[in-house]
Amino acid sequence: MTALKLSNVCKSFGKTEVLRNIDLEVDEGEFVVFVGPSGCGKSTLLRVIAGLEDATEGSVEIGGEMVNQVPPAKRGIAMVFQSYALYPHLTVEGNMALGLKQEGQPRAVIEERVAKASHMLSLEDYLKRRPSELSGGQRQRVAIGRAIVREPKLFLFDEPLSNLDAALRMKTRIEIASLHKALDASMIYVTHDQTEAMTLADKIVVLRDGAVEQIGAPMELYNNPANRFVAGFLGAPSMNFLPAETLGGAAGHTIGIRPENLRIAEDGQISGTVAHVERLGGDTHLLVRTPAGDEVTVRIFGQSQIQRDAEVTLAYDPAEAYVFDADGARV
Amino acid sequence: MTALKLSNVCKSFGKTEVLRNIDLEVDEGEFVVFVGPSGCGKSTLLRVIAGLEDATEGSVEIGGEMVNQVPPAKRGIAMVFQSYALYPHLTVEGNMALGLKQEGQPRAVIEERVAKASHMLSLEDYLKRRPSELSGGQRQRVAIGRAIVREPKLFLFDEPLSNLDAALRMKTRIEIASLHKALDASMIYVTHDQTEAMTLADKIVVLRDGAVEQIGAPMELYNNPANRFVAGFLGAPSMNFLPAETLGGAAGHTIGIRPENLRIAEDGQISGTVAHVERLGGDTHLLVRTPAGDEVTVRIFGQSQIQRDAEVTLAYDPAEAYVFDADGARV
Amino acid sequence: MSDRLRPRWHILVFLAPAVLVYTAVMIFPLFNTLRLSLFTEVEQERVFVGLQNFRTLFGDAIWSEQFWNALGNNFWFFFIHMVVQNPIGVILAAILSHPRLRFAHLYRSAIFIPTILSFVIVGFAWKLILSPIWGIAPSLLDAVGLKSLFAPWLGKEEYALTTLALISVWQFVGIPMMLIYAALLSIPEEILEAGECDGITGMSAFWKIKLPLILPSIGIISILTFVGNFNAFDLIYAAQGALAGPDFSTDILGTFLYRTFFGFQLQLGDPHMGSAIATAMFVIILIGVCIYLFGIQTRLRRYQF
Amino acid sequence: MNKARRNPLNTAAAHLILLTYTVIALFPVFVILINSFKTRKAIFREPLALPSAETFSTIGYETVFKQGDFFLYFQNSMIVTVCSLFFILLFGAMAAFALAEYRFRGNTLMGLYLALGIMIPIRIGTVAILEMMVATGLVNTLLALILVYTAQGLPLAVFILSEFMKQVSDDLKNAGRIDGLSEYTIFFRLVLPLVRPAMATVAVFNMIPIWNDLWFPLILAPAEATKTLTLGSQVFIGQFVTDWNAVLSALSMAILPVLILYVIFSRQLIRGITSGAVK
Amino acid sequence: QDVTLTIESWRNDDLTLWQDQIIPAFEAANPGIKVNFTPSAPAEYNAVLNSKLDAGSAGDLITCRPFDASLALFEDGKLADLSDLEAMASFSDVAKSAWQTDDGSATFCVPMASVIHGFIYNKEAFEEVGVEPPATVDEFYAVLDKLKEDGSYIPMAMGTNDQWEAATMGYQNIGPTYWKGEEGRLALIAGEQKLTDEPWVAPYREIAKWKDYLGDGFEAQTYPDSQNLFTLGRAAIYPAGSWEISGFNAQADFEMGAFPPPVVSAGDTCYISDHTDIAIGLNAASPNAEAAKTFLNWVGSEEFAQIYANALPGFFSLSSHDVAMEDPLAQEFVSWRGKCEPTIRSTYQILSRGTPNLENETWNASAQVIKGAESPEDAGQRLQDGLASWYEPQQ
Ligand SMILES: Nc1ncnc2c1ncn2[C@@H]1O[C@H](COP(=O)(O)OP(=O)(O)OP(=O)(O)O)[C@@H](O)[C@H]1O
Ligand SMILES: Nc1ncnc2c1ncn2[C@@H]1O[C@H](COP(=O)(O)OP(=O)(O)OP(=O)(O)O)[C@@H](O)[C@H]1O
Ligand SMILES: [Mg+2]
Ligand SMILES: [Mg+2]
Repeated sequence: MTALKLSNVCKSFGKTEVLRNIDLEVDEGEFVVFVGPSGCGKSTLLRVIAGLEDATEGSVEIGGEMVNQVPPAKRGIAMVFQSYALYPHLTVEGNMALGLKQEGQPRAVIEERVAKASHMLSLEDYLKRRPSELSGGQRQRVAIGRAIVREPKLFLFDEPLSNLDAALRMKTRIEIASLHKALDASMIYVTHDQTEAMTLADKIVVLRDGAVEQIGAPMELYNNPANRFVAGFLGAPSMNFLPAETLGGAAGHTIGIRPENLRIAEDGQISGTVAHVERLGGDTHLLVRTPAGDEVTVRIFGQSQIQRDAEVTLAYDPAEAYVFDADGARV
Repeated sequence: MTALKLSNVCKSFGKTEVLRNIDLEVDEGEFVVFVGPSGCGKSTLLRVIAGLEDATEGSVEIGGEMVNQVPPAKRGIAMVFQSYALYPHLTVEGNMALGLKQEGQPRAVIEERVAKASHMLSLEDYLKRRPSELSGGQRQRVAIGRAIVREPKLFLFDEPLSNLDAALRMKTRIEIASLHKALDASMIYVTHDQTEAMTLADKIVVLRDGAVEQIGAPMELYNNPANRFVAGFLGAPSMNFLPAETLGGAAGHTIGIRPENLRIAEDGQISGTVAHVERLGGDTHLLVRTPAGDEVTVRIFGQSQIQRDAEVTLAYDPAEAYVFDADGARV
Repeated sequence: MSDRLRPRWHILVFLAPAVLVYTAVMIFPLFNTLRLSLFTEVEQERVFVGLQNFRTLFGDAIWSEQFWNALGNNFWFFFIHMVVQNPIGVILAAILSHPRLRFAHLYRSAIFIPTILSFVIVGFAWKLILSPIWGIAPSLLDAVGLKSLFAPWLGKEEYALTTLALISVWQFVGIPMMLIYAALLSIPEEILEAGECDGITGMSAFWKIKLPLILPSIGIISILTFVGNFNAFDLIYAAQGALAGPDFSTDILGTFLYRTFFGFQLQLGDPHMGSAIATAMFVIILIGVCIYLFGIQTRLRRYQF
Repeated sequence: MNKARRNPLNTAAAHLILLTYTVIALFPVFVILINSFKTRKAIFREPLALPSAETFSTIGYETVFKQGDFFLYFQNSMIVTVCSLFFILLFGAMAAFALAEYRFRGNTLMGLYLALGIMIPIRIGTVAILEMMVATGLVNTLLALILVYTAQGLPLAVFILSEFMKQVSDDLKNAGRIDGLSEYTIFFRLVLPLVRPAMATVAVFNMIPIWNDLWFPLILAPAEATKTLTLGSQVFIGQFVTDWNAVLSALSMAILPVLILYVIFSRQLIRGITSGAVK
Repeated sequence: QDVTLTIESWRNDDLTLWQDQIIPAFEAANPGIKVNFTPSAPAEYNAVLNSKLDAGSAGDLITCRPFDASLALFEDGKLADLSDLEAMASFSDVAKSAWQTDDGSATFCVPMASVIHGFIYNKEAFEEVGVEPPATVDEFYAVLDKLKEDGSYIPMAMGTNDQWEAATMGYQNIGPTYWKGEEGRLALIAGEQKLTDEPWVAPYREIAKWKDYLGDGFEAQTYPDSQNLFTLGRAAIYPAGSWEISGFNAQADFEMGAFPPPVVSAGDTCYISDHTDIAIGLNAASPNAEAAKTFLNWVGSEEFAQIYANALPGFFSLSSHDVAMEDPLAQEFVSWRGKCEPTIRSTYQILSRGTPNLENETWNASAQVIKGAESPEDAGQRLQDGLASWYEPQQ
């Protein structure tokens, strides 16, 4: 069954068009990740789904029922706000428990769920604090906790892990994934983190300027981007785009090669000078400048000893390269 | 010359000790990154440096001058707040220009700098909007813009890029790096993003529970972590820790192996079952469960075809492994 | 913000204009007057008598009876305001502050209009309406079949004070309403939205989210009501005259003070006894304000948005 | 706007409550207004009836305009009210900011000191005030009234504004400090705009007693040139006979300007000025 | 150079009279002196005046309330001694008594007018119901009964809401008949009679009976209500002061008559309250004392008396000039001076100097007695106790 169905959803703030004709179906139990550049309308879309904003046009269905007129409280959702929106007068515990109390859950259930969530989010030590006494990451975790204790059928997460450190982020990500499994709830998740998007999603929705660019399973999008935008947006560092001519392709076309698909090799198709080396520890990124002036990023596994200003030749497997036409569409 | 010197800085909120005996020197023009788990005191430390909180103990020197008694406005710093703290009643432009106006800069200079910053942050289209009409990422960029237009000698950035998408984040990161070079200013930067930390920092400060764990250049910390905490904190996915005994080491010790240093090989030291596969596109992470019940993460470059439940043997180069004693100290 | 030891001239600059004007034009004259409570006039000479005036006020049956009567009435007056005016004000503000309510500003202005009327008009209008002679209230009650409930309220000792208090409530409801309204406006929309997603809407949103956040403002209106009521004077004076009839049943400290201080009809003003009453009132109000400032305000949590 | 969040039942209930109260609030005002257009007899014969052809009369208004220069009175009232409000808001907000923002020794005591003024009716200080005004030659000037009203309005302004200023996010002010703003700029450019609803509230609270005050105009500035509107209307309240037509007309007219001021100020009651400030 | 004199007054009512008649007449006769009449609302007058006098910003000429209020001002040096003013010659000692020191040695205000109490009635109503103005108390009640029986008029328009109506139009109106005018009043001051004595309690007993003849809800009826009830023709009798005449003339469209307070039995001497009410004095601090005296002298002139009494029928001149009045109702009132003994209100001289204030107490007691909330005897006792608490001759 469809947990959520958006048909032709549009939203404008005055003259600013923020969402354009969004169509989307989310199956029950599905985990959908929204990605897209900053300001493309992800949060707005979540707010429309939650019922906090009216769609200017189009319909929103939750659980098969048209909910355009249904208030947020009755939509059976929980949401993590990008700006947290914690209740400033309540402690961490109170923030998490308020929704449950409102539902009239028995105390034991409330306590148990709050305890579980705060354990999961490593918030046990802070239960009695108020939001103003918490660090940024702790606040964010409270916001997550407040949403998950409610165990609704549809979760809306707006960049819930952006202020957490890597370890905690991984831990929480895994917790969310298992929660997803345990509750069999549908989740809609906005993130800028590639790892989160790739690992959590059943389906990724790529948005751009308020419109859907492509929808698909993570690896499908990664390997079969519909257009240059999607190709460039997924993957970090992002795909290199070179004029096809320089590599013997058609004029006007662009060839896209992912940084990890470039190797330093004697007989490479591309040659250039190393303009910059970024050593990340586990990876090394080289920025290679071709004589034509293009810049190409190369990702090398592990710690490369290569130095700046070295002359290199780069090879790639044409099978792993993508070709886009002048409009950016995949050829 | 030292741009900033912290000596024995301590800070408590009531009974909660948040910073403990922090000593730190930042040279002029240096780029220092603070990393540490959520709630470890990074923001508080920045606020102490900025003069927004008084250190309970210890002294803060900026440019060789003791500033404990100097108000923030006179410290010659600019700061990006983790919570943005935008002026809600001013437009984007007004937010950026206010500090400059206060300095009495001529209009032309103000306009030029605001234009430059908003171009750099892709905010040109939003100059006339107020914060409430911006997306989360846009607000964050305004906060950055407000800090950089002022071009002070010392910048404090508190997770400035956390809400930006990967492409924008990279772009902005590079802009910040070049700003750093152009202004020859010192920068202190808090981040949870490994890439940012590794690429931007001249020096990384690892904090934990309000105390400094280790200070050093990025690759130095990556390759020579002083203790298990630092080793585990840097690198994503983080280092695997296995009881040394299982690998033939001393009892009580732990062996740390980075996920990228593990290879699937016939004659590996570790064997186990693939419990989970995470496909990120450019990398593949395997979670391998050993018979002893330990979990080991393996990072494989590119897209591996290995499936869940496969039996694998993992090899590593003991030279790339780290040994820690029972207290977590490096042996 | 942190305590810093260096001189902070700006604090002085911020405080100076207010403190100067206020001290010169308000505090100085007031205390100059209160000082009179320690004096009395004998043969056109001002003589220092220490606490004699207070002894008269509290010890002399005629004075003390009036004083306690006025004080008691004042508490009742205050009580009515607290239980009627402030809850109504808060309810109206809560309804009005609903972000999507249409015509809200029209309602708001309409409800505020009584507050901007002068006492002369208020006194006149209500006396006219409640008058047993001209018949607005009786005929209105008649229209709903409750004619028997009518009584000449302003003229009956048992009802007069309550009636006046209710008129005063009618007039001043705009004040708590506006203050609470302003406080409600400053609650960030997102917090309420988060509440809505949590299923907290309507009444529970009010009780569980808004009310705790506007508690300091409720504190303020309570103390303002207290201070305002214990200083009240005009309405009663306009409606019942300085003798606060019937039989002093509507006499409150303000009218008692006015009558004594400025005199009334053949009664000559007695600034000395008047000041003694004013001092007593001042002390009562000061105690109330101190209880609020030190006992309640410091305990109220404030939240920053 | 947002349909999903509008509950028709609640909305109807809200309108019902508000309408009911509006009727209660406006009924007496309505009575006054209709009666100001009736002959004296009609006022008392049938106070509730609308003015009809035979009872309609503008005699009250005519009397008012005949007696004294009402436009001058109006102008005086306006000058006094607006100037006093300006100083109350400016000085009051400054002091409130000092009390709300800085911790210094004697902060609470200063707060209490500034509140003393609301605890004693300022009228009893009349003689001293009048003596002072006589000494400074300010009697029969509008400045005298402005000074008194400013002093009189300050305690309330400080009391209310400091409470609201405590709600302004510290981070915001700190961002200003880091931006190099002086404390004055922080006050004027950041804090003041953010407490606009409170400023409007204080303005309205103070405006009413100032506008309606009879006492100080009577004592400090009773001269024809400085008469205020309320004082001017008082002419019609006699010892034995009150010209209710004229009183009702004068006071009905006096409502209008305050109502306009109210509407102007209440436009500052804006929602969400602080939204988008902090995360 | 022109001198401008400012007059402080509580008589808002007279503003147009002063502006249109009195001042032009004076200015025409005295070029170089300008006069400015600046009344304030009556309720605030005393307080405002005192404040201004204390601070030195009061006008040159001060309208004087009778007795203690003005006496206090004089004793404080606020009012100038006018004993030597030429105009004083035009006033009898009785007229001046309200503005003299207790020993009569100094006079400080020039008397302007007095007011007389009595009852005004609606002639048409009386004809309709078929009653005549009563002369005795019994007749008075007979008339009231008749009116009540008839039912088309409220027999008597009076309310207790404002209290002073009950005292002034009730107690002080009929009282002199019982305490025999000046005789009783002076005896009370001398301490020879007590408020518990029959002459002082009897009037209470009478007004207690009035309750039955007042309109519904008289407890909340205000003074303007009473005026309107009467002038709108809804009430037949109005216990009045002569000051009502001009207002009633303007407002009532029926013919009115007046009768003095009824006597107990036919042939008894009748007593009326002919109360010295208003005078004008000189601010001792006035810089224009000479011009002001010129004005005060003019106030004592026949011209002034003529203008004032005719413009304000019901305010009767206190000067010894023979003033012809045109208003029939006013003539009726003033004609009682010829057949009845005049006195002034009992509480005004000396007796309201202390606390509790006898006048205020009388207001309260009268209202309470009419409402039936206090018995006449209790009221008398209470007033007596109050008076005795500070007034030595009564202790
Ligand atoms: N006002 C306060 N009262 C008590 N404890 C506080 C207060 N403010 C912060 N803390 C605590 O101090 C610790 C450090 O906070 P800080 O904001 O510096 O963390 P951080 O390192 O910036 O974390 P994050 O990465 O989550 O932003 C946290 O554990 C927090 O709970
Ligand atoms: N009230 C508003 N008025 C006008 N424009 C608005 C308003 N709110 C948001 N916008 C604009 O709508 C667009 C979409 O905003 P939204 O918050 O949905 O972006 P987002 O995808 O969540 O971005 P981010 O990743 O930065 O959070 C932005 O360009 C923003 O500027
Ligand atoms: Mg967003
Ligand atoms: Mg932080």
